[in-house]
Amino acid sequence: MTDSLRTAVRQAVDLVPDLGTWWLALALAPLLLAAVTLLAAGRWGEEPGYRSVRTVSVGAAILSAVGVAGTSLHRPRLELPWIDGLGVWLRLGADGLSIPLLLLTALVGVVAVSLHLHVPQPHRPEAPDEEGIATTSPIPVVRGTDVPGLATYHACLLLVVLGALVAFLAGDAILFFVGLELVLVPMWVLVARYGDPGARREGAALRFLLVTVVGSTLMLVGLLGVATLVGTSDLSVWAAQGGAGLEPRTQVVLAAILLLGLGIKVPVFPLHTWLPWVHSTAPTAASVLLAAVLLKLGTYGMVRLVVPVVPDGFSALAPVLGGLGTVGIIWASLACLVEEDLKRLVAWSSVAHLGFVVLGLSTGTQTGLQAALFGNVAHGLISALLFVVVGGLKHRWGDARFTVARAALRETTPHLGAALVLGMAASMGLPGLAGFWAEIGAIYSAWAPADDRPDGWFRLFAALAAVGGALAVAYSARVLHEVWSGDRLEPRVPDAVRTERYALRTLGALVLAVGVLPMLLLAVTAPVTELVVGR
Amino acid sequence: MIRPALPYLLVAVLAGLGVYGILARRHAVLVLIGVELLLGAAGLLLVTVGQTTTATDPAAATSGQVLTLFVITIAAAEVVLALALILALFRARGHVDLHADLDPREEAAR
Amino acid sequence: MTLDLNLLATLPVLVPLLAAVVVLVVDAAVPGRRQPHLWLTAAGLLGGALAVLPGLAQPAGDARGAFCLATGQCLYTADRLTSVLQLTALAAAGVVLALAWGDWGGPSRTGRAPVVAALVLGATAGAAAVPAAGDLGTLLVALELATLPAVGLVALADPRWPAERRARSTEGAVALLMTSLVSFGLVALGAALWVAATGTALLSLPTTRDPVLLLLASVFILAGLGFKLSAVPFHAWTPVTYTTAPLPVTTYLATVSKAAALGAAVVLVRALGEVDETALLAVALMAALSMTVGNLVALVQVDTVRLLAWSTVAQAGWVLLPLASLSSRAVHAAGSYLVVYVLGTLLAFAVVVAVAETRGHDGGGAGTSLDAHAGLLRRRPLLALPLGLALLTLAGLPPAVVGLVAKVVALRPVAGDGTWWLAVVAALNVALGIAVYVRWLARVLGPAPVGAPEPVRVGAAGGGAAGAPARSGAGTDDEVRPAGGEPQGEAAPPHTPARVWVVVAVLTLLVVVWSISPVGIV
Amino acid sequence: MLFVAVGLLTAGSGLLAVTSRQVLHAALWLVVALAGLAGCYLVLGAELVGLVQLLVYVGAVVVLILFALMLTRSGGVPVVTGPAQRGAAALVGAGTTVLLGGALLAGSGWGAVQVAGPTNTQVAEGILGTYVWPFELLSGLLLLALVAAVAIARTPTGGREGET
Amino acid sequence: MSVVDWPDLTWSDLQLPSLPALPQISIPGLSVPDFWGAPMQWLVLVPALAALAGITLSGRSNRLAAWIAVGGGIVTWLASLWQLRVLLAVDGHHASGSVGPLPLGELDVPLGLAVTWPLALVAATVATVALVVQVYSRWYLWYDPKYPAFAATVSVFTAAMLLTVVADDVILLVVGWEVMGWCSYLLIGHHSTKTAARRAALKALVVTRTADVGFVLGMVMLAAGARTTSVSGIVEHWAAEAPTRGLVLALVLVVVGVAGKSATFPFQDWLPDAMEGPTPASALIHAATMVAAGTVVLVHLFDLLAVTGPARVLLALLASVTLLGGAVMAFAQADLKRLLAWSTVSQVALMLAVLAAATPHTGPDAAAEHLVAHAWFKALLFLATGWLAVLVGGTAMTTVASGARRYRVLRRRFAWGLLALAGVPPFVGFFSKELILGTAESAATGSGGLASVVVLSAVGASAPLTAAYCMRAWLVLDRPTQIEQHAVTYQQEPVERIDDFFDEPQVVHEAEGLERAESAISSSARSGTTLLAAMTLLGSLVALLPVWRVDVHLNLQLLVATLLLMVVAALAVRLAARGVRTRDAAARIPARASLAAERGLGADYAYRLLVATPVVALARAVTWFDREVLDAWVRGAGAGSRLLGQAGELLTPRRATPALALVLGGVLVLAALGVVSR
Repeated sequence: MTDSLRTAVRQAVDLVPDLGTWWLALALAPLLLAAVTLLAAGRWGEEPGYRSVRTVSVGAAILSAVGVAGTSLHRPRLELPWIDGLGVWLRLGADGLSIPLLLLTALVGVVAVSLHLHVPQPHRPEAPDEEGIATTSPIPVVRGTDVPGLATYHACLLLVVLGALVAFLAGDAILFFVGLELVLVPMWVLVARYGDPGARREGAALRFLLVTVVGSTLMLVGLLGVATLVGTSDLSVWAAQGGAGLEPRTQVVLAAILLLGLGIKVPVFPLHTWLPWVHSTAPTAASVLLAAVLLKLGTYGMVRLVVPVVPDGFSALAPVLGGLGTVGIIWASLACLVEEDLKRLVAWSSVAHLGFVVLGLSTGTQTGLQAALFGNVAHGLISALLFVVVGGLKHRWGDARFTVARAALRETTPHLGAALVLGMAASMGLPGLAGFWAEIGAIYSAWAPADDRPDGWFRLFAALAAVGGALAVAYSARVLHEVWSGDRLEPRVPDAVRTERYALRTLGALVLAVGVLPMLLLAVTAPVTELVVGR
Repeated sequence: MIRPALPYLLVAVLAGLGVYGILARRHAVLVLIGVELLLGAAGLLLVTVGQTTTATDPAAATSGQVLTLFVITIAAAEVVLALALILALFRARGHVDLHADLDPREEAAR
Repeated sequence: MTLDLNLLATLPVLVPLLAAVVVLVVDAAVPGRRQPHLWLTAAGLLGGALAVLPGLAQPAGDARGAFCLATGQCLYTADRLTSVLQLTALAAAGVVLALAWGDWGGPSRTGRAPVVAALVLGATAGAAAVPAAGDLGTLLVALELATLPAVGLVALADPRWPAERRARSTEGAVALLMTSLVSFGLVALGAALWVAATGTALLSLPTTRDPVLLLLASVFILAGLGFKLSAVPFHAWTPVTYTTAPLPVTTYLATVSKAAALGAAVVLVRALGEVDETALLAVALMAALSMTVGNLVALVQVDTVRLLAWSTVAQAGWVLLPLASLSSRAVHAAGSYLVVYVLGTLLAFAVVVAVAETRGHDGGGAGTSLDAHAGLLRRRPLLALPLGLALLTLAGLPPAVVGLVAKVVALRPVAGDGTWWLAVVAALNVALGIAVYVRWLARVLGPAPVGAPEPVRVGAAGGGAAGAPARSGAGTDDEVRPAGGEPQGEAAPPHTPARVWVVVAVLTLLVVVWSISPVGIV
Repeated sequence: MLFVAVGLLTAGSGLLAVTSRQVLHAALWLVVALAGLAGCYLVLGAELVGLVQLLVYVGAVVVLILFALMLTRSGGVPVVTGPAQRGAAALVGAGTTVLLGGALLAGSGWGAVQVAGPTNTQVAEGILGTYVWPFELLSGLLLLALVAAVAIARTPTGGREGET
Repeated sequence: MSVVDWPDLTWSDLQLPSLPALPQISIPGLSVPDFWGAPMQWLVLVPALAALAGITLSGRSNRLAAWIAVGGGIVTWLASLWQLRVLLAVDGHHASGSVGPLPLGELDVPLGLAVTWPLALVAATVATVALVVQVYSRWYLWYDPKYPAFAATVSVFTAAMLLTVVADDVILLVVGWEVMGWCSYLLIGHHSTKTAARRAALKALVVTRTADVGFVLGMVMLAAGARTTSVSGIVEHWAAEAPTRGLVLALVLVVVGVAGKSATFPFQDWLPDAMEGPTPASALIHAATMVAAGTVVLVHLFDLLAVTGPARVLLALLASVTLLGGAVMAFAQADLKRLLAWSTVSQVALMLAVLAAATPHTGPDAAAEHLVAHAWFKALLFLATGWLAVLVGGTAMTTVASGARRYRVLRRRFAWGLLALAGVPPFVGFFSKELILGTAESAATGSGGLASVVVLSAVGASAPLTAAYCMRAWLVLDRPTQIEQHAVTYQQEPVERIDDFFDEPQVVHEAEGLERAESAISSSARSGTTLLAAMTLLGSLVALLPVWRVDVHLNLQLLVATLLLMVVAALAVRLAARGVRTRDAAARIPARASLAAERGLGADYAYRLLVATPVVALARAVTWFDREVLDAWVRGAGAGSRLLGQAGELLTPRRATPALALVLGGVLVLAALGVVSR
């Protein structure tokens, strides 16, 4: 049965024409063009209407997704000299490491641009009264008809997706960095201008910008160090050399700088404090993109730029990294236990999940690496799902606190409720959903790390990570207990609107599919991880 | 025959005096005097080097004295401009005190 | 004695210098005219720029020499990097001229125009001569040639200004002059020490050398250059002079002078060869201090010019950063960074000038305050977008990729060299710098300034706002609107002269094109 | 020994020039110091430089300075900075002296060498031959400095112009 | 002293002799077409797909959901039978693949499935009970708008349990294990508008998942040692060498996990609370699935457990304590459902106890057999209780008193269930318990060591206790009523079967008073319970099947002594109940003690004190630290740079000469630095 299925799939794939590098163009150009058009259109003359803005941006995102899909199928490579003085080439291409993340980015991009922009209320609701009932009256979901600056908003979303795609496609270290930086300003605008005004959005946006810039610049320093020592910034050459000819001491320094920089992006434990605030402030679509795509850039960077490039340095620092990842798991899970803001809670849980990813990475085994890459995609899907739900709830409730009395989702908004249940279940690492394989893989690989890792420590990490899993259950159950189940029917809020439903269904189906059929992803990444660890 | 150490010592002393003069004075013209001493030190050093080292290269041989001449001339040009400015300052402010506040930041920084 | 003159190579310097003389002569012949001098200046600068082109076209590693000795050493050497710096200086001077046209070409009883024109030409010639200097004498003279006229420019304030304002600009000039005098003393002493150390005034790689003296010499000279670059701790004049000088002159100081100073540093570092590492520590310290102090202080400024002044201090650190690791690549990296910096700064100043002009031309602080830029995107998108690009260029963030690439270029030698502490300091300063520029940018993107102290919501304004036509079509999220009256920017429709538009457009185009394809960097 | 005498004279008058509280005295001591410096040049065998020093400095610069002093009567403002800054200045000055002296003496030692400078003809050839390029630039510089100085002097400055 | 010279019997002597011929009956060389896969795949896939279909297709239609759920249950049930047949054909071991193998690098993850004899029977039992529960819940939740979700969850639950049963891969064990935990959360909290139900669900999830930390880690350790996740591979690897510390630790951790899921001390408290769930869910959770999963897992790993002393002792101690404590607690409950819950705690501990006691010589199958037996009678008891609860409006002892008298149709069901639970011959419980007793005794006298001795004594002691609470329940249920005559009259009349599976059942209060119990239940649900009741008797035959890998000698003295003890206990209870109005023997217990027992002896408080409060306190500390220390650095960097900026602004010389001092001082410092560092 499987053979005939495979044949059918192959034949279907063969039907897709190989457009070569045009696939890459299709993946990137629509986003850029649409973004520029939207930016320009909002500037002079009448601002374009709601319908045309959405059509343009969703269309561009879908076109780009098609391009990404084609790129993933045919894996074209583009090589053009770009900055000759630096020896930087426009090297774009997809491989096993990046394809899952590219597809994730494209999908999440479509989801993000199709979500309606909600105009935040300039005034915060008052504190709940004595009866603990929120004074927020139900807010109709704004469909963006009269939202000012909608074109700019969509342009920024598209640019964020564009930057992430460039970073994932980049075959050159500097280009990767450029992609990483490309997302910053649009994201800053998204948070600062369209964020929650009650949460000091300018401050949050600035914090995001500065902290991530520190991270990426530190990473740049490391990249330049490697580039100088290796003599090129071509990532394939880096990977092929595998640290040959680099002094172990130098490797350690380079790995430390790179990991520090990327650790801020991920974010790894003591560098994570920016994340909850930004998430609780950003508009829903930006939160979705931030969690599902931007955080992945950090872990992807670790796999791409550190593990194979400075293996000795990485292995020297791996215990520290793994330890921080583990502390992050416990830390963030504990924070989730007492967090009162739903969006912040989901953000915290991101920290915990990425802790698993980092732990898997640091073990230096192929199992760990596979688990980490899987975890990357899984967290992307799960967090996107959760942020769509939670963002939607925030719009409806007026804020995201869930400790005040709200109507039980199960009774009043079953669609959102079901999605929340699914997301929380996946978030706690329930088998059959995407989160499980990453978690169990990380724990396993930490228990049986590579030969040059200190066993004792990593086993401790494994045990702590398992405890973190239990804490995840506790906080997920807490959320469901408070939000999903209950007998309150007031204040009634509307259920998911159509776009939300589509988004939630797509993401939910993927969470389930990836959880049930993990080899869909594992098979794609396996050849690459074997190469990375194989040396 | 001469001991180069002696002019070198003088160079060091003059430079020190010039620096002191620049820093210890608030009258613009007196600061200028410090600068002149500093330049004098530079000139003396150039001349001493030019006169006590033997160089076959004519460009190198003359460089000491030629550079001194340049320095002297540039100093003259500077003094001209400086004095014009000092006069302008005096006309504008009624003093040539370099210790007066120059920075109008109070107006900018509210 | 044989000397290969080859005056053709020196045209980038000679043409502006001769133009200066011509301007003076013309003024002597036909006094009282203004426009011809400015046109002559433009012609001189253009001629100089054209004369640079052959130098640009030569292959890497080649150099055009003039006044060459029999030994093959030249007192004037222009390779590609030199030519780039010369072109930068000349072009920047051209932009400054365009910005200042109305000011300098304005009515004046004192025949200021020819003097100013001559001074600009002379200083620019000096700036063009500095990077090509082949010996200490030329270096000394060219540096002063680039500096002294600039001091004059600061002092020669617009006579239409109020007396107090002009007095202040005199003070700024005095501050600049005093610092420049002292720094000249240091450079002269350094030059003398250099001669003492190497036995020659020629800036070729010396064969015999006294390392301690050479070290002292390079530190002294670097200090002198640090003043011109406004590197910490030689930066104290910068905020004073920048804020007191006329805006175009400030622009000049921020761009052309920097090109000259970097040219000198490049010459010096090249001559130092690949040995003197302690001098490099001095450079590294200066770089690290400059960017940190500059960014930190810029962070709290409320005036755009002062902010730019301190940002210049910070950027000086970036320019010096690559020089902390001695290599040909480092020198080129510094040059590349400088070019991008000049581009960004020119664009920023152009917009600042344009905004300030619409706020009344008193040269006071009101027109250049950050508040004057609030809501610029809504009010004047055609100025706000270039300004945003300029700020992002300086900050090093996409979409101004060129700024990002410049940062990469500047960091690369240091990172490649393994000077990690410096690289990390620089990395942190990227963030600090972004904080500086984004603070400005946020104002530009943010809501327009509110006339009334108390923001009143649209609905509440009710009848009062009835007179004002609703601007909702303009596409802004006007959460708050001025309660009464129109926003300040709307009251007097801005009329920015065409030359400013041209400058802004050309510079913007340059940034955009260069961002798409950063050719020629390094 | 001749140099010791001239040098002591120069150094002493230099010291007085930077310490004298009388503005005019300071300027006059500067004259002496610069003249002493010219003497040093002569002793070192650089006659041309010595003469130029005498002419340009003593003849022109100092005269200018004196003029300026006359024109800008200090009007009660103290001419020296406070004791703290003076202390710091002394420290920096002494440091400079020590640093320079140490470095120079360490390089040269106490030994005596033959004075073997170029002849005046050679110097002249140097200026107008080898160093003709900076010389050209220098002429430009002088011209522009003068023009600027004149322009500044002519420009009506603001401030208390009317009051004084 | 031997009173009578009892014959020395082995278990195989008692087993049915003819049945081994059955394999020959089946078609030899039954080739299963590849397309159809293996039945064990269907066992997992069908209920899972049914759940998916139920969720996605049924929408708000209870009818469609019921079709899908029951249809899935039937197919699953057929698959389980098919599995039995295949197993007969292939001689006791049948393996198959699933979605694997996974390319997980160094770790070999085949994700294989395999069934062996006792577990195939367990699977069949699970499938049967699940089907009955599905059918029953269609009736029980007829008016519930959330029925589709419930039915789908039950399907998933079934799939997960069956996966645990047929898994040959520790990862799959974990998958089934945790999915069950999650489903139990959903099922227990099904009435999510009830605060108590929500709380119980939360507690069940968190407690079991906390214990799962040990389970997951133990499994990971086992897999890590063997570099494979295949159960057979793991057993092979670890059994090859003498028990190491690693193996001991791994198994101890697994035992901890099992203890959590099986509600063994100290995790016992979630199970009685879980009675807040709908009764069909309770039946499913308690009878065949979740709590029994631990037994299944340990049966999988028995070859390792049997050689690992400390893990066995731990398991024996925990199970023995729970076995006795659960029985005592069951006796003291004032609610029939809670009584059954505590009895489950006790009975599951019994299964675990025998696993702890068993040696490689005796084999583990006594536990599996008791699992099967327990599934039959416990499901029966729960479903009957649910039925009764619908009729009388509650499950409190006072409410259900005389229930079996009033509703005669329930009488036989309760009676058989309780008899089986007490272990009275010839009900299924008797055989399984005797097998357990025999196993424990064989092990204790053999090479079983401390664990076996402990277990043997606990099992022996538990028999009268079980008998006691069964007797108590029966006495209450069977209390004569004043209107007994009416009930009898109605029973005589032909009962009108008005309902059908897909017709709306009669409104319950119509049945009330009329006491036409049959009319209150759908005929399908009713026949489900009938089936279960039959199985409590016929299940004995299953126990006698020769497929069980047990090699024990039956000590008839012990057997008779146990039976005697049970009789004595029952009589004592009867005696104690005399004179109590409700005929409730527990009324003799001091009020405070019974109240404490109802509250689980303060386990809740202990959990809160020992776990929840410290963790929450830690969490608050963490957030405080995060906000005030970690984030303070970032905030401080922002504020600090502004402050430094202000300072820099202030320190910047505003006068010319100090500025020059800065210049010259800077030079001096730089130069001196250079010279000194040279």
